Amino acid sequence: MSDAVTENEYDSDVEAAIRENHPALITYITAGDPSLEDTKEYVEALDRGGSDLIELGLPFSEPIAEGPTIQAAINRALAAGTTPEGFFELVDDLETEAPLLVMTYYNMILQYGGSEAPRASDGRAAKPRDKPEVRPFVERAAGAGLSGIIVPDLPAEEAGPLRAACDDHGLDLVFIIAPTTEGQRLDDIMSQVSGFAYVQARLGTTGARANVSSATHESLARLEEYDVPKAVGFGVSEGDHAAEIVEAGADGVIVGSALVDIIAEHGSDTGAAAERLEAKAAELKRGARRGADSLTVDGEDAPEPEQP
Amino acid sequence: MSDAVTENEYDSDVEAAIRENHPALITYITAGDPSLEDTKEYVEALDRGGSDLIELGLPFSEPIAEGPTIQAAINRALAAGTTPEGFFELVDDLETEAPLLVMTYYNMILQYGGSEAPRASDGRAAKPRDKPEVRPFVERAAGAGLSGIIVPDLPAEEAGPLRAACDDHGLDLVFIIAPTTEGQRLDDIMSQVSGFAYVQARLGTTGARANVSSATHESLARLEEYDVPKAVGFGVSEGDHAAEIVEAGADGVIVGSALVDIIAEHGSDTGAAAERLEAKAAELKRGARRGADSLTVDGEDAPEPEQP
Amino acid sequence: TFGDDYGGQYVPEALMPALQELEDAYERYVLENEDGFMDEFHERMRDFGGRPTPLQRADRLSERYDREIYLKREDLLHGGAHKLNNALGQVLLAKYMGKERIIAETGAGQHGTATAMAAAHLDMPCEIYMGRTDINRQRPNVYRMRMNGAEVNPVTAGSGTLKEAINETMRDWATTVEHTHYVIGSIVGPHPFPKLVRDFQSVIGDEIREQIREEAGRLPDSVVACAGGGSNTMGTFHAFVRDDDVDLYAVEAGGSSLEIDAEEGLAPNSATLSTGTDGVLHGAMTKLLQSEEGQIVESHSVSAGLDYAGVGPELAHLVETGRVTPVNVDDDAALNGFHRLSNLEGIIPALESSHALGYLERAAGTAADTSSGQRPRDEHTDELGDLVVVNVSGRGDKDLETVLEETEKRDLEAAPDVEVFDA
Amino acid sequence: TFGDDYGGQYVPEALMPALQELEDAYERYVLENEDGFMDEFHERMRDFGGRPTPLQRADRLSERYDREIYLKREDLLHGGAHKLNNALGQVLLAKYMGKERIIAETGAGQHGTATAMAAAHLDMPCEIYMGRTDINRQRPNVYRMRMNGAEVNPVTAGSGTLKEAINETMRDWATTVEHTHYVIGSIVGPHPFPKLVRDFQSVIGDEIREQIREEAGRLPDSVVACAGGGSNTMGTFHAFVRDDDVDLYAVEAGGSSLEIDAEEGLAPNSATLSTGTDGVLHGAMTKLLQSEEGQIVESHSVSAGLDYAGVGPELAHLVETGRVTPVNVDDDAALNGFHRLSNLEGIIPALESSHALGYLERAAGTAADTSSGQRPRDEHTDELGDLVVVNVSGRGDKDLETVLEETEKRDLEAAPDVEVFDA
Repeated sequence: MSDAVTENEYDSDVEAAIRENHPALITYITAGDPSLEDTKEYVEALDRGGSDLIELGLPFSEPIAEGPTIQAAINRALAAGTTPEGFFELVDDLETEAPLLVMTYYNMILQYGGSEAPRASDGRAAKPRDKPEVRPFVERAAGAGLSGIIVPDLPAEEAGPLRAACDDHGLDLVFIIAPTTEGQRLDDIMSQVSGFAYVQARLGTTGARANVSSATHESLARLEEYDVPKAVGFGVSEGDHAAEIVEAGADGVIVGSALVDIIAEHGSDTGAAAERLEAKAAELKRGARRGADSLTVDGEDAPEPEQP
Repeated sequence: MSDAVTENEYDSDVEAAIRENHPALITYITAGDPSLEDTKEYVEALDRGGSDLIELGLPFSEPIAEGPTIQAAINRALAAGTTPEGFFELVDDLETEAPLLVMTYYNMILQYGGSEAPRASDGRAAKPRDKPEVRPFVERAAGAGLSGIIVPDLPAEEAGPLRAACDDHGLDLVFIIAPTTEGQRLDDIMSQVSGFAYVQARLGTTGARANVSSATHESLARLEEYDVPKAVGFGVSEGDHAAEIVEAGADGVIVGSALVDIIAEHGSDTGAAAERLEAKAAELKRGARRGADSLTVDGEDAPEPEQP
Repeated sequence: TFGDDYGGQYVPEALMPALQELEDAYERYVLENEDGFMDEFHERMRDFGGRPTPLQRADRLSERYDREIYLKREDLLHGGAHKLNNALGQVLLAKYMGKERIIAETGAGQHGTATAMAAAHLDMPCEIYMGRTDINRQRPNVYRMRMNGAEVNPVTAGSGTLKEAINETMRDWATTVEHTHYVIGSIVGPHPFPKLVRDFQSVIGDEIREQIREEAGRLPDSVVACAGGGSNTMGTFHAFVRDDDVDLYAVEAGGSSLEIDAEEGLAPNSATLSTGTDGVLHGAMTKLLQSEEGQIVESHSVSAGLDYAGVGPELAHLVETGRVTPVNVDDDAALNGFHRLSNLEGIIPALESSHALGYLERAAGTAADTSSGQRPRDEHTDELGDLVVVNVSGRGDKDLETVLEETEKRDLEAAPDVEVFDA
Repeated sequence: TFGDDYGGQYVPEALMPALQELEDAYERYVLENEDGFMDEFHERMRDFGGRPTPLQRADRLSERYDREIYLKREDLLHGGAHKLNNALGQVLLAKYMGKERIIAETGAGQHGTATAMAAAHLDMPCEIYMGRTDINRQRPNVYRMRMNGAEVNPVTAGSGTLKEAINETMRDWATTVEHTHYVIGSIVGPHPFPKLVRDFQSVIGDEIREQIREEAGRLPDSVVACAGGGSNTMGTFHAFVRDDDVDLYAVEAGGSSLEIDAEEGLAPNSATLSTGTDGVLHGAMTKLLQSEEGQIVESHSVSAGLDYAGVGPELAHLVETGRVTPVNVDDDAALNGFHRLSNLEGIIPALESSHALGYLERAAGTAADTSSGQRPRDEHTDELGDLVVVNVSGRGDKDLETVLEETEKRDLEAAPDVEVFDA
């Protein structure tokens, strides 16, 4: 796992990874697609390619926030028998430059360890039927060396228990900022940012798109005043997107579906897939840097965003 | 046509045919089954076989009082293009010992001649749309030499207009007495009997049966007091039936479906069918006579009916 | 009888005593409410049948036709059509009369299913005669009858449709008349059936009268109902017959053409009131589709429930006296009516009822809307008036397959794209 | 949330503002009747929907079970099931909120058709997501939606059934949330949906309360309703939750077995309340059919409408607190319930509702009647009491083919001879 990250001035490994490698590249793939062994090679390839943070998806059967690409990857991973324990064993085994985060749905967190004896550690009376709770998952995640958790179906309002457990174990709980997140809710969420703010580029689900939406520019403008790292995801697939997003003020870009596409295309040819993943990561990282350079050249005067 | 019937002491040719030939055989076939030419030969065969009255069915598309046998005969006749005019031309052409009756449904009577100019002979104001009425049919029937009319869907209550027209033209209008006809209605109908009382042997529709119903005996007993000719139909198919019915007090038997069956069996072999029709009529007539003879032997003391 | 001519009892002698018995029961139980018969009828129609059915203002049709259009929602009655009013009434009457068995004919199956459910509800053995062709076309209705415990007797004679089923039921009745009641499905047949059925069905118009007064404060200018045999028609009209200011439109099935092919014995329509001639069928003098010689012809309509060569004698009489205006719309207009109500109001009407809606479009629609139709704007256009009630006699779930098939053959202005049905 | 645990808003951040907007609208329009919203809702449910539906005494069931059995006749509601209460309520609410488009998921098609007809009635564009497998199984419902003007979007993911359709509808909503309202079909999903849907459906229990008091002069001893997602269940129960003397039975689909095959991810039942464990699905913490690791399993029931791996969080809460008793009957008992009501009462119930009737037989039937069943007489036998209300949530016309197929495979005591269906 990512023991390579040095002690630093930031609150967490995750924030450090973004700040210190600015503009940061955050990559996502689904663990177990097409197998956990392959995932290990792909994570290492992404790490080599210049990823500054890597999100690993723990598959859940009802991925309501995902588009068709990642949904299909999750189905492949489930069909291959991917379990939470297998996932954690993979993470135990990984040694990457980039810190690792787990991205999964809330029910997976709730059920982890649920078959063990009833726990009453949170002070509730132990009921005849075991009530699901989040600590076993967080403990195991921390133990495996994960640096943070992203839960697409857990808005800030419901995040109390998981946030507390993450705090106790030194993990970041990354919140998503949607184009619809505004006003008081935006303030509240931004004040709780842990690691970085995951800026959702557009309404809808995950999935590679041909261009950068105007919503991205609007969101980044809206977030300008908040002094937290911002990474933009949902629809980023090319170096030029990365450049544009960074140019528009992001501290990092998040790429998932474009990488999952590569994995899907190559089927069982793990070596070729790994090679292309590494190259794609490098392209995206270069793109992000290009965006940052252009900012430096233009000084404070950011260029007009290209409207899609 | 039947110009052979001599002047007599009775009200009508029909009554005379029954009284003078007691016990009488009344036979039925459907005109036009399978063609009007064939019908001519069959009627002549029935006449030769000893029929004392012959009912000729003028086919109607909705024969609600008929069972499957006669219904099928009617369908064959209609399919062969049998029309009222064709029917009357056949009758014009027939010369039989036995008087002829037409058996048809009321709508056929109403519509006859309907395409001619509006008539206002009954005193009604001529309406824009022609109202159907019964006189053209009765006139034509009388002209063709028919002796009577039987209308299975015309109860006494609705028979006024047709009865009046028949009276004017010297035709009998034969009423049916059902097993359910009792009390005042029975009195009313019996007081109007014209030709003979058509005693329905059982509830239901026409059709050959394997035995004589107990309803026949009950009906005849109920009718004993009325001094009118009684002929029993519905289900009579064999000489023994005829014998039993006459023994039970009937003045005649009516046979239809058993004859129609013979016609259906022989298809286009008209000669063979005619032969068998003649033989069947002879068998039935012999049966009827047997019944009459047994009455003579037993005197007034009628035998117990066989319960079916 | 109705007027001088229509109605009567043209049946085999064997049935006459049963008709007299029924007439007696009709007078005592229905007209005089003996033993609280009508109270029980109304109570069961409320609790079992779901009466009263709503009288609903059709917002979008009102807008389209620039007048107030109200729909009487008989489609919401138990079983999906107005048929239960009559079936339950008659089965209950049979019970009061001490009958032990129920028989009925059915064409498309609506009357058969209504009778079967009424018989189950009232615990009476029940047999339904249905032509084999209809059985094959309307299997779901056969299943429903069977599930309600009724026997279904296939009739193989002739074309195996309604006409033959009626003939066959009459034959059964002629045999079993002493303990069996024949539940006739419309305002047809020998007296007292036309009045009996009308009286059970007239709950429709009685409710409309009360409801429209409450909603609009007055009686409607016109009332529109489809007419096959005519039971929903007379059920709707009866309460208004004496209101001379209320125009009554009976909408028949114009089918594909109003011409009769006498040679083939076929009428490609069932517009009996509009084009029929007087005669006797199934026990009554009425208007019929028949050849000049008096043979009944095969009627046809895209709507199986309107597909009958006769019509109730009372309707024939009211048409003859001018009180009811007979109109008709063809299959295309009915299909458009079906799609229009489905799409605009969220109510999928029976194809029968769709004829009434098709007429509404023709009589009340704008010239632009009907420009594509073959028929001229109807002469009664201005007579529909400002306040119109249309009876939606039944729901169209039963007609989905037919509508799909028939829609695919045509270019209908109101139909959704048929292709998408293959989604 | 309901109690400490159940309910909540476990949805993507993008949807949170819409849920807050909906919560605000729920409070103003539904709870406070702002702008007369609830008045309009009730008026439209009366005129368009056919409310109130009857509460009918079931004469023959009462005799069979030797107690008073009343049936709430939601099968008579427009569309054929209770679904319209919710669909019309939500589409009307969307209109009040200024939304321009309606989306909904559907499994068997009942919620989709109800939403499509409500949307047509209220003139709102409407798209329905439906799994491709379900589309092929439920074509008539697809046609009905199309005829009501709704688009039907096939969902090809996974097994192509309800779960995937919900996921897909959520995805659409995550994209279009600003001008689109998602009409969730049951008392599931994130807050405020479970309360919103319950409040629209609670018209069922409100009517029962009034009707049974009028009929029987008191509240029932027990109320029985089937439970899938739970909208007819809570709609029926809500009015009685505070009446401790009224026992509430939620009858789930026991399917073919109560065991889960975690290996295959299959539950041959959808007895979520009886056998499920707590977890989060489709936006709410509730009881679920899931593997130990948290993957949702495929549920199964002969009744497509009960076939869901989750259940309304409020029902989960009421079961947890002991207020509602969860019971279940297997496919066979439900099929027998279907045939029994059809045959004895002339009402063909939905297979969903047939579960409630199957439970009635088990709990109230005589020992002799149930001797052939595999299950022991239920422990709650004596608790049904003397006065029982069963909710007939929908009609079974939609289920005829399924019932025929499934009946043919079995030897069911209450089924008519299957052979005769081939008449």
